[in-house]
Amino acid sequence: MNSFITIAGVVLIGLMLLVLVRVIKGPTVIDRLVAVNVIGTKSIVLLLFSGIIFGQLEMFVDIALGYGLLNFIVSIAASRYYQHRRCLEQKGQPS
Amino acid sequence: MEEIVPKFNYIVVVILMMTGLWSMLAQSNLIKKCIGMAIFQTGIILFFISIGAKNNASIPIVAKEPLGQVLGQAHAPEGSQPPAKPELAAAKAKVYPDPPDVNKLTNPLTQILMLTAIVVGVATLGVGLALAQKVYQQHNSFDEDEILENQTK
Amino acid sequence: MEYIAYILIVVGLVFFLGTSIGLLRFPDFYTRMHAAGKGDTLSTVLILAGCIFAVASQGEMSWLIGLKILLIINFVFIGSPTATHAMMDAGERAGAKPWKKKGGDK
Amino acid sequence: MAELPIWQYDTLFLITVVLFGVTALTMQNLMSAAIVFGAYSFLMCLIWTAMGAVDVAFTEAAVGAGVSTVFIVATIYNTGASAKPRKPRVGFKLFAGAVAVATGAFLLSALPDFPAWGDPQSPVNSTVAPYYIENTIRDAHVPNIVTTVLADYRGFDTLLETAVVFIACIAIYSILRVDSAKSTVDEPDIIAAPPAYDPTDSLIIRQASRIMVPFMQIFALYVIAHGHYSPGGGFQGGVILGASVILLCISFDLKFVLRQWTEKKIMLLTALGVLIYAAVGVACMFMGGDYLNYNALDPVLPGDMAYARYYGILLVEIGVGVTVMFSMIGIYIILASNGRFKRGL
Repeated sequence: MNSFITIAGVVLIGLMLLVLVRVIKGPTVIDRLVAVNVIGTKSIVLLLFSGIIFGQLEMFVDIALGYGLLNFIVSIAASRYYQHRRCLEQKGQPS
Repeated sequence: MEEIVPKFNYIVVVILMMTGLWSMLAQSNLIKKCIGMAIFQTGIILFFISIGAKNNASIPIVAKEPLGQVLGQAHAPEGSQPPAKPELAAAKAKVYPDPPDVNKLTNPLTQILMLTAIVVGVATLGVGLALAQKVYQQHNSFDEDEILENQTK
Repeated sequence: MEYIAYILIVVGLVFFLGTSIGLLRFPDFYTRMHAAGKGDTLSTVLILAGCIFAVASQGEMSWLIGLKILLIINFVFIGSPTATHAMMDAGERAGAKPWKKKGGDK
Repeated sequence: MAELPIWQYDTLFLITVVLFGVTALTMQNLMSAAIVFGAYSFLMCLIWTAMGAVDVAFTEAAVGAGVSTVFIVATIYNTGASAKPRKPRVGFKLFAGAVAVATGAFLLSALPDFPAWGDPQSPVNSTVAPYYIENTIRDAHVPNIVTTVLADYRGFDTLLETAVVFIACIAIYSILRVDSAKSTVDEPDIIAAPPAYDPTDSLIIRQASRIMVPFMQIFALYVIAHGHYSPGGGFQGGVILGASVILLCISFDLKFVLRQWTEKKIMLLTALGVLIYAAVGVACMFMGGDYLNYNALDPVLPGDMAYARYYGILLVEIGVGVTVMFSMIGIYIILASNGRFKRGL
């Protein structure tokens, strides 16, 4: 079981690296925000995986729960910013 | 390679600190200086945490049941419990029979130093951002060069 | 029990593969949002459910751990679509342009 | 358990983290930099977990996911995201790079003297730490060693760290607070312009945060109280409590929160937390012990001598939680409202 979880975790990190490409490349800020939100959600899963590997899941599940509760604050704050300001791309400036 | 692989963490620490230092020196934008400061700080935290990590060790929380891998074989000297209220002490001694094996738990000391450092770090980040906002109110710019020009004008 | 965990985690990983490919390959913000919003939530929920079965199969299942993972699933299910909605709204208000096929009619 | 496959995880994470850090600094747009910095914090949390530092990971999860990125976004909200492209100072940047590389080379030259990664016999791990690991259970009946070291063995340290958070809060107030009735400085036009968006029309976000916030607060209280047995404690619980109120500020309106939490209340409660901590120490002195030696509280607390320390740690953690919670709220509100306590992000 543990080896399977380890392999799954490494695959997950590899897929997160694919998402990271979008974070680096993303033409607008909102694209980056979407990709970062995906990475944040997957971090919850990785926390649980490392809990299973350590064999003490009851300690790690608290962290994952806190993370799941707090994860979306950044997304909401950043989107509030764009709802208020309405300026995705400044003139003459790459984002 | 034999030198690099067991000390990979220190190399990453140095790279992170170099990145943060470069950002604080070279970036002219005040907010980016703040972000660079935070990155420098995580480099230092990484140094402390990785120096306290142990191979094949568990997290620094003593398991309640005497798990074979967490609790060591060494026995404590009997009667070391304070004998103030005997029934409570006896109940506790049943749950935690032995002190844990030192090599099986990660070093807690570096962790608590860094735990407080993170919260203090976020407070100091707030101070830096407040200073940046004040500068923006006065000069209407975040850029170091523009601020200098404004002052010399 | 163990095989259910394997299946759920593998299916979740496949969905996440779809999410990351969608994020990489789709042409504009709205379609990427589509891939990320659905695939991300579904794959997270599937993998977390797999984790419940994995813990149960290891024989150290206490009901509290299962309950907490269920709570995490609940909050991911509330929070992630809300964040998706907020980001979509923000992108629309901030003026992200939808992609049009080259040479297609306006 | 014996063969922890942590090496692969750690190496992958560390490389990814360096990538993220460099990416965050190369972004032109400030919002992009802030968002990538948020992702950087997420990954840092995973690294601490993989190294077995669960309490640090919890703090980083609460701080990184909850507040630090939101602080940067609030600042950018009041100032504008455009880092104006100026004449690139290539010469100076190269010089700064050379300085940074030279510093790094000096640090790396000490590499052979460091103990290997994960060596259980290294000087850090073999001097004072074994005492804590072996004696925590006997001294305080607290399984989480980090909590005991934090609030009991090194209680002075934590008292002063809490005071530092409090002082940082005061510093921010004295830097940025403006009484808008008496102020002669006009607000910059980017703030004075009315927001182009009415927050009352986002029903989905408001309902979702209406569901989430009570759970967050109950969970934070659980984290503070259960910190003796699992990762958690005053710092983490306080940050989560603060983040819940920050979520209310974001999803409803700043005015909605300011109706309940006025500036005076927030400031008084921030001071109250430090006061609780210090008062526990003074109470120990009155009971005839040393400052912050909870053994002296034995006659008034239930249980035996070790339980006095157990409950002393709990009291102190509550003080830490109150200070951290209200300083986070205060810092957020003053950053988001540009020092005017009226409206903001």
